[in-house]
Amino acid sequence: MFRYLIRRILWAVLLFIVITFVTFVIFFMGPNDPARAQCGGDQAQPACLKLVTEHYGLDKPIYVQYWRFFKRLVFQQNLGHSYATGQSINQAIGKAAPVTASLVFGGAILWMIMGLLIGVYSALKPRSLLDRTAMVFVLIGISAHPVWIGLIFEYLFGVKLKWTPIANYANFFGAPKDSGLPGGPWQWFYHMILPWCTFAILFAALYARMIRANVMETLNEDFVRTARAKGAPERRVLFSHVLRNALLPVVTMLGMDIGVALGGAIFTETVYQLPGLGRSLIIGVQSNDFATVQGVVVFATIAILLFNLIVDVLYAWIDPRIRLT
Amino acid sequence: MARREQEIVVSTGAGGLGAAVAAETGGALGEVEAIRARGYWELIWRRFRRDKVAIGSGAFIILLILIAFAGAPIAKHYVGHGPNDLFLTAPAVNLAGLPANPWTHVTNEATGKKNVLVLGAANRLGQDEFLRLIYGARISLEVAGLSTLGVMIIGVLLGATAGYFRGWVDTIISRLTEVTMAFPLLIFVISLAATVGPQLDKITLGIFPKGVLTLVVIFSLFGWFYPARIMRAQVLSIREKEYVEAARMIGASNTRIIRSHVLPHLVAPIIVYSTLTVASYVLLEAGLSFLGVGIKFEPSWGNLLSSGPDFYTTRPLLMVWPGLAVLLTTLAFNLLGDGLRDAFDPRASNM
Amino acid sequence: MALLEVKDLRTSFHTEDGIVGAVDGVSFSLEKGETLGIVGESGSGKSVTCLTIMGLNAKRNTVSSGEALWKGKNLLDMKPRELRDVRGNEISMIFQDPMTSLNPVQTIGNQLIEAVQLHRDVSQRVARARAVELLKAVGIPRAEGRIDDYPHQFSGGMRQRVMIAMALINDPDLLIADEPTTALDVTTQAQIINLMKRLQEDFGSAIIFITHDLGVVAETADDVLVMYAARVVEHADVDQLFGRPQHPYTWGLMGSLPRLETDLDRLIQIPGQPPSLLRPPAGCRFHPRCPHVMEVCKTTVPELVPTQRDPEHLQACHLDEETKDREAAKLLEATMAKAG
Amino acid sequence: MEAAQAPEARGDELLVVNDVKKYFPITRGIIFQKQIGSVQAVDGVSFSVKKGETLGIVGESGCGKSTLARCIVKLLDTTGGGISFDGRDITKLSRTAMRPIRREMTMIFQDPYASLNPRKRVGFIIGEPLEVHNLGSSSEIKMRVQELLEVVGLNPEHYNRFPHEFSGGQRQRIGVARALAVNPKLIVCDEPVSALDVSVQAQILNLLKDLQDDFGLTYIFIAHDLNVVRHISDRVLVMYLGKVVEIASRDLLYAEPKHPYTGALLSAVPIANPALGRKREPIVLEGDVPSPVNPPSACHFHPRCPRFVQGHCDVEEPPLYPFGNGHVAACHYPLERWPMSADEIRRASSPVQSPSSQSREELPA
Amino acid sequence: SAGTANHALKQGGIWKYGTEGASVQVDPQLAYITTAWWLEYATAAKLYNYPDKAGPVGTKLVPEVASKFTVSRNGKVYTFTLRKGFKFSDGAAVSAKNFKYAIDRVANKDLASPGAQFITDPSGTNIVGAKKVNDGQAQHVSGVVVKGNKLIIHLTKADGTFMAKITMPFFQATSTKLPLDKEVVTVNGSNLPSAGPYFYSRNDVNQLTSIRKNTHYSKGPGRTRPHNLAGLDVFWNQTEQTLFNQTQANQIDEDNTLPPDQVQGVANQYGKNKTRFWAKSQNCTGYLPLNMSNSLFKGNTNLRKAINYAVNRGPYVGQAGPFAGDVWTHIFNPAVPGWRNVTIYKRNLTTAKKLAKGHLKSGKITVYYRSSGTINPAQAQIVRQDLINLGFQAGNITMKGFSGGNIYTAMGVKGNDADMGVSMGWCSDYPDPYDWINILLYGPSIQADNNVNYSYMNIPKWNKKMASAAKLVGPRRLKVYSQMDIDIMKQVAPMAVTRTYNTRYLFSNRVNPKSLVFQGIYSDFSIGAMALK
Ligand SMILES: Nc1ncnc2c1ncn2[C@@H]1O[C@H](COP(=O)(O)OP(=O)(O)OP(=O)(O)O)[C@@H](O)[C@H]1O
Ligand SMILES: Nc1ncnc2c1ncn2[C@@H]1O[C@H](COP(=O)(O)OP(=O)(O)OP(=O)(O)O)[C@@H](O)[C@H]1O
Ligand SMILES: [Mg+2]
Ligand SMILES: [Mg+2]
Repeated sequence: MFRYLIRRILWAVLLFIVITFVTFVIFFMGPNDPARAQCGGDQAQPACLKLVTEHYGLDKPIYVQYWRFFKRLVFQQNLGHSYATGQSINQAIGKAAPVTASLVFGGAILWMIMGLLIGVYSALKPRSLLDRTAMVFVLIGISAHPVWIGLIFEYLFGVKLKWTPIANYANFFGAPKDSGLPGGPWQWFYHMILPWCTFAILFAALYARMIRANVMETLNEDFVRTARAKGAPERRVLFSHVLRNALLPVVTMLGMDIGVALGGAIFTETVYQLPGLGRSLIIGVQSNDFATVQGVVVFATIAILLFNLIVDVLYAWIDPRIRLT
Repeated sequence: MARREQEIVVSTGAGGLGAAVAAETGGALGEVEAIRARGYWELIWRRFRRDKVAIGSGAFIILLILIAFAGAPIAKHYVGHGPNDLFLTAPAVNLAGLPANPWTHVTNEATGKKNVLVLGAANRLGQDEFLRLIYGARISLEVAGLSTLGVMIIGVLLGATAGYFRGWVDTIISRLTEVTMAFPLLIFVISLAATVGPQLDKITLGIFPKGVLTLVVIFSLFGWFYPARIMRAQVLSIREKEYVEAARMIGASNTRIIRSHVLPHLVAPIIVYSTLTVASYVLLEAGLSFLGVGIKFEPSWGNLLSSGPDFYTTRPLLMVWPGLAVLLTTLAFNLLGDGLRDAFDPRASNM
Repeated sequence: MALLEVKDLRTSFHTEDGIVGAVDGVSFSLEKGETLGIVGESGSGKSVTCLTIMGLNAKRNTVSSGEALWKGKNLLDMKPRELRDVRGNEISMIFQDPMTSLNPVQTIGNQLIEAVQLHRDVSQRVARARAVELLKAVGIPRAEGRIDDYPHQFSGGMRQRVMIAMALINDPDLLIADEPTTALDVTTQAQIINLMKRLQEDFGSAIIFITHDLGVVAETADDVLVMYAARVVEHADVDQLFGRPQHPYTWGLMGSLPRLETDLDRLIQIPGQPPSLLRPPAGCRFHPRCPHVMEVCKTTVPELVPTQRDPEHLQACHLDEETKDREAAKLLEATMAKAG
Repeated sequence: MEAAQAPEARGDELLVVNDVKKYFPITRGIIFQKQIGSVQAVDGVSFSVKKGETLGIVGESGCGKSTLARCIVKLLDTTGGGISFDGRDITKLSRTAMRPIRREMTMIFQDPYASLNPRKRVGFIIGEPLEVHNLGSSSEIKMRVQELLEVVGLNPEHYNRFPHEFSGGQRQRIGVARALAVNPKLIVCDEPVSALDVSVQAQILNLLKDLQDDFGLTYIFIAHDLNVVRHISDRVLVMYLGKVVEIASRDLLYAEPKHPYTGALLSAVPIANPALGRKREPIVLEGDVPSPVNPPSACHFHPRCPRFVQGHCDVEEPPLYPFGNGHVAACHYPLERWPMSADEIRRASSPVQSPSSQSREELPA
Repeated sequence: SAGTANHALKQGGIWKYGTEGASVQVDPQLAYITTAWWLEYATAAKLYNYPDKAGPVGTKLVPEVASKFTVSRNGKVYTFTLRKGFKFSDGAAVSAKNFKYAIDRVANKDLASPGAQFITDPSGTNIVGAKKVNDGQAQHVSGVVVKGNKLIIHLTKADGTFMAKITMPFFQATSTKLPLDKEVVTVNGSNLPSAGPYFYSRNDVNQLTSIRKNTHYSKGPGRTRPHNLAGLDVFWNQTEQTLFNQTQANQIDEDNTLPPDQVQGVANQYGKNKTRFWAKSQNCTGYLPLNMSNSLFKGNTNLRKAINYAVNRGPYVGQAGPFAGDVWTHIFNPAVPGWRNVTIYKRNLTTAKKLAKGHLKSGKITVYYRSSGTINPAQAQIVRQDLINLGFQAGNITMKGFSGGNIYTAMGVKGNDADMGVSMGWCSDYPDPYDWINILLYGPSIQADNNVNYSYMNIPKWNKKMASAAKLVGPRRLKVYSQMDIDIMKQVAPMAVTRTYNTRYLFSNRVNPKSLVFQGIYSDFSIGAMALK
């Protein structure tokens, strides 16, 4: 177990280096001039550009720049400063991450609940009306574009019906004092409902489908028959024998999907203007703020690697057959 | 193992079992009943044919392809202007800067003729929403189709190689797969499309609209790991099948084994997976174009979708059309994929 | 009153390709402490018969009819609750594949304890003690320690022992063993059969022993039911069956068996394959493969009737008894030359 | 381990297997795989097969039977030891050099479902060996295939069908036809009837016997059913955990097993005769077959052996002691006669004489 | 007058302003974006300042912290005499030190202030010793000397724009609490004191920035600026649609990123520049630079003029919706001192084609455009259509997209392959025509890269004219430049000017429209003057 962890961490470090380096290279392949952002954007003047370029060492060879970046990251856990706003990236990410986390984890809970309910119910009653309706939902969920779903929701529930806010984030722990911004758990929840739904639909559909298939397969397993032969009532069969086994692959999937989900959050954050990582990324990309882009990539990579590690360990914990060696 | 395969036989349909029984009675008891042997593909076709939804989806896709590649030029000819043509003046764009509503008659500046905007104008340039929708279909299909092709070629080659040869080849390819997998995909694709995109946009090979190949390259580079994993697993399991051993036992060369015993078994998963992949790339293209890092200038569903919010409350239909187009296309590919999977692997349909 | 009395049991599955009549008019009865062996080829309906009795067939596409009287009450009519009280308590079952019959994510102990607590209102401690006791009884070394192991930590033979322990943990009156040794090696099979014999003496349960191994039946069963294509073709006391088999299919089975104790240069094979249950042959289902086929066999279904000599010996064949006796004697001479 | 020499084939010996070992490495590592152990699936097996005879191999699941079979037909490369076929050492042959030999040595597989490519027509499957070895034009091949179909009891008109249209027994016939296609001298049958029902099993066994008579084939017949092995074999080899524990002619082995393991196996077989069966007194072995990853020391059987003598069996590996008439068994305390009661067996008698007095060449007969 | 009106205005209240934009830097020496300066003008106390007044009055410098200044005869030494009574929001008194500190910070190497370019320009404003500090060789700018209440600044050469430059917010009185070489980003309470009527009380990047009344800003000499509001909150990164809805619902007081499709509606409802809907010009001009160093436009005045006649400016501006700006055809927009209201090129395809005929050279043209958003690509499409109308073959037009501000970088590289650029523009840094004519079109300043003379105009005759105009002062300066603007566009046409920019505002009904004073210098409503109802 311990050795396994060590090896996994080493591998994660290697992956991390590769990914950050590739990000670096890709950014330098583009005709970007990060200095410009610092010099007032469109009307940047030569003197300023030169100054900033030298200041950030943007004229140095790429590996030197990478090494500088890497050193700073490892030894100071410092991602540097935004070229556009001058804000420390650590701080920027510290602000954006909770938003994305709210979205992703809240969404994940929602999609797991939906996926479980729909998946299990339709597996228990295959070909019933409910099952068929659920599968139509699943197909639409898989096929409709999240952006579109978002826009439609926004239009319907926000603009037309005025049930929910149509954008923005409310801080869970309360808004800044006398800022007049919405804040607090209830506002947080209220602001996140539409984003969660939008974000969760695709995955809810995918998971409902997968859970349905898993449950159906597990229902056919011999050990389920054994449980029934023991005289266990259906509820018990379902909860203590079927579900746990059927959900094992779901855990693995969760690990693999977190990366995809982080990506998907970009769309939701864009549609609902949530100040999360995805929006930081898009703003960074649009304003050539490489430092921010790199920061988001680094953070996302770490988050994904970490999450996967957790999932692996979790998996070994809930599935006694797996030995981490 | 035997059991699983056996179940297939049972459910291959009346034809298969009937033939088996007939064959048996014929073989062992002398009489030969003339039942035509059905090929693998024929059986699949028979199963597929029963699936009305999948057939419908297939028909829809064919129709879509026809519309996109043949219908679009015809439509263009018929309405007298192109998808990129501008109608900068009223009534295509009214004084308040709003695009025209469906069925608006406009005058074509170049020809002086009266044209009609069937679904209205798409934006403040007064471009024809209808034409852009059907030309957008072409781009969507091209991006999705070519990316799928790219992804499948890389994925199948690498995956099959890793699975078949194993050893260090497998180790290297598997590590590569894991590295690719660990990339935060969308985040990366967005940065990539924004940075190297503009340079790649120039490459069109003369036939593709600008930006199509950019997306294809980016999608292929980062999407191959999934089919590679599937194919590797497939080949690994096929490789262990006794019929492959049997072929090796009789001295067949690697090429021969791959050609006649491995590849034919990959066709089904490749087809099924490709269909589903096409669907996901239609979505991805629309998403990237929506974010402004995909296709520019040329009509694309994502572009159309992204101008939706500009006219949120005033022209909500502009949001509906491209959304529906994406939904229907993706749905059709997904349904077709499901249908194909059921046809290829009847066990799935028994669920 | 018989412990279990099955009358004209029928089960069919509605599949895409049509209706599969997996069990077609099976009747038998079983007394306390008796062992009934059921033999037959793969797919002849042995498992489905038992699953139907236990009410364990998938509900969706299954239609069953007939009666299975358990202590006088029809199991097929029972409400789910009543049935659950019988299952695992009065009747328990072990399955063919020990590798998949245990829940892989629960400890052996939990699964055994569950079996106890489902039927007995006892504390965890008591249930656990009972589980350990049973594990010891089925010969698991260091049972106290191993009770907390997971199934994957056990070998196939051990798992089958666990399954047996689980089946016996509530002192059932009937134990249905569906090919409990097929997946095991000879030596392990011997261990398991020995164990079952011993446990039957200790616990006194009746046993239905499904197998396609005639040897196993010969050694374990009191009564034998031979099934072919969803029907019973012969039902007799084990000595009767092996001593004077009355059905051509039974002869075929016996003849095609290579034996340790006899030298046969060529096996007596049954030509052809078992029929599909989707479209079974008319008349006697065995007729397409039967070397003694007559015209009547192709049209009329032979009933399961007692032989003249022995009312307990039931068989379903149109042949006259002399021919059968002659053929049986011939067969025995060829296959059991050295017997006795 | 001394370098294995290619054993001299003596006279009528078609196949000589000398001290063959096959270890599967167990590797670990995320980037670079390093070996941390091995599965000793076959661990020094020696025997020979004469032309025209059938050698049966029995043993419990996982004891290395299939691995051995695969080594013989060179589907696997051996880790050590030599295999000589028809006088040629095939262990070191390259793929191309091996090709001609592949015509003389084929294999029938256990699983009639998995061993036929479901996408290929029967004609292709049976004709493939001929095609690979360029044995004739396509029409000649077709004729030959139809001939073969007839030989194995199928209808020549089934030429164009797919495997899924056949039942298990018929599929196994197709497998047999494929093995026969190139007119081999040796056919290795790896549990060809295990997956079949008794009635069908009998058909295949009869077919194999008939073919042997007609074509003078040599078989290595692997099975775990002792009844079947007895029925078909001339000589029988018993394996336990990667090693040979006993080799003898069929009659000798079944009448007078020497190794306690063979005895246990024999006694465990249920007898389809109630009168005899009830009297049967099996020697019940304790526990299960140990893992081949770290097999027990010396005699691999010692932890389960009723005749185990501490300080001897777990220290000194028993060689294959000869018992005359080519009967050899790897046991220090062999059974004296058969059947023996369980009590008798448990009382180990005096050990056989030290192996040093035996010259190695004389061992397998 | 505005002064008397102020008395009638309500005091107090927090003004809520929401914007789609990302947040801006608040450190006085780093803030450089229009919005940032809007806030700086409310918080800063400068030596001289522009009053919070609309129209030409607002462009006249008046003394603020300095009571007067003198210039040495050679024009190289400026001496400011400082007033007493200015206090930072933390209570500290403002002295000459604080102005010196501002210059030290601007010049500081590590702080990398964009203001440094304005005091280290060898050909323009160059404070003695500033370069040294900027190169990291010194901490303090030697040319800035504090003597009692006097601030003495030494320049390396005389400079007519010095007063305009030193009035930029970079050079405001800066508290020495601010670290010399570190940017202040997050503000929470009092770590960014300032001496103007307001100070920054909070800055959460990309979320909320607040300014509040500087309680130490009491009336006195130089301290006459209005400050009605108790404070102002800026909510960053909002959506168009929400902002619009919230402003309509009076939850937000000011929204200047209106959804384009809503503009006409509110204009119809409230009228323009009357109550709640306002459209005000920014000090920016939009143009298409025509690269005079590449073969197509080199010495090709006819084609350059033809382009000017061909561009369909109406829809080009209209892409941003109604009231987004006006069609414009010369460089000086209405906020540039000395601008004139003339139309030089009226769209005329026939004239354009006539002019272009025979001057298309190879017939190939490369156009750089901005690819972000929907408006810029749409404008590129319009220009492309215009080129086609002019006679270029569609296949010969190469369009190259650039995201963000990259187009400026690309166009700024000498020898780039662009023939023209689309959606480009220039906004004034300081209200002087020099910032337009000389900066944008002066040939000798062309260097290898980072050019802003995107037209690469380098005509000796005009270079000379520009150089001499730069030396002029007073009304004559404006007159000469004003004429030069027209002449260049008529005779050289180095660019096709397309438009001016308007900001479209929607205010809540809490806002007192009488208090809206549009300050031309920073092209926005003066925060000081603003008041609620
Ligand atoms: N759920 C089901 N749906 C359809 N057909 C079924 C189902 N379960 C069993 N069958 C069919 O019913 C027949 C009898 O099956 P059963 O399992 O009873 O055979 P068996 O005698 O137990 O065979 P084996 O020796 O292989 O276990 C077979 O033909 C089988 O294919
Ligand atoms: N490719 C392989 N890699 C690692 N271990 C293997 C491999 N193939 C076989 N083994 C191991 O080698 C041992 C012998 O396997 P083998 O298949 O030869 O047994 P067998 O006697 O044929 O068993 P069975 O009767 O079940 O077919 C087993 O423990 C098996 O797990
Ligand atoms: Mg069964
Ligand atoms: Mg094997």
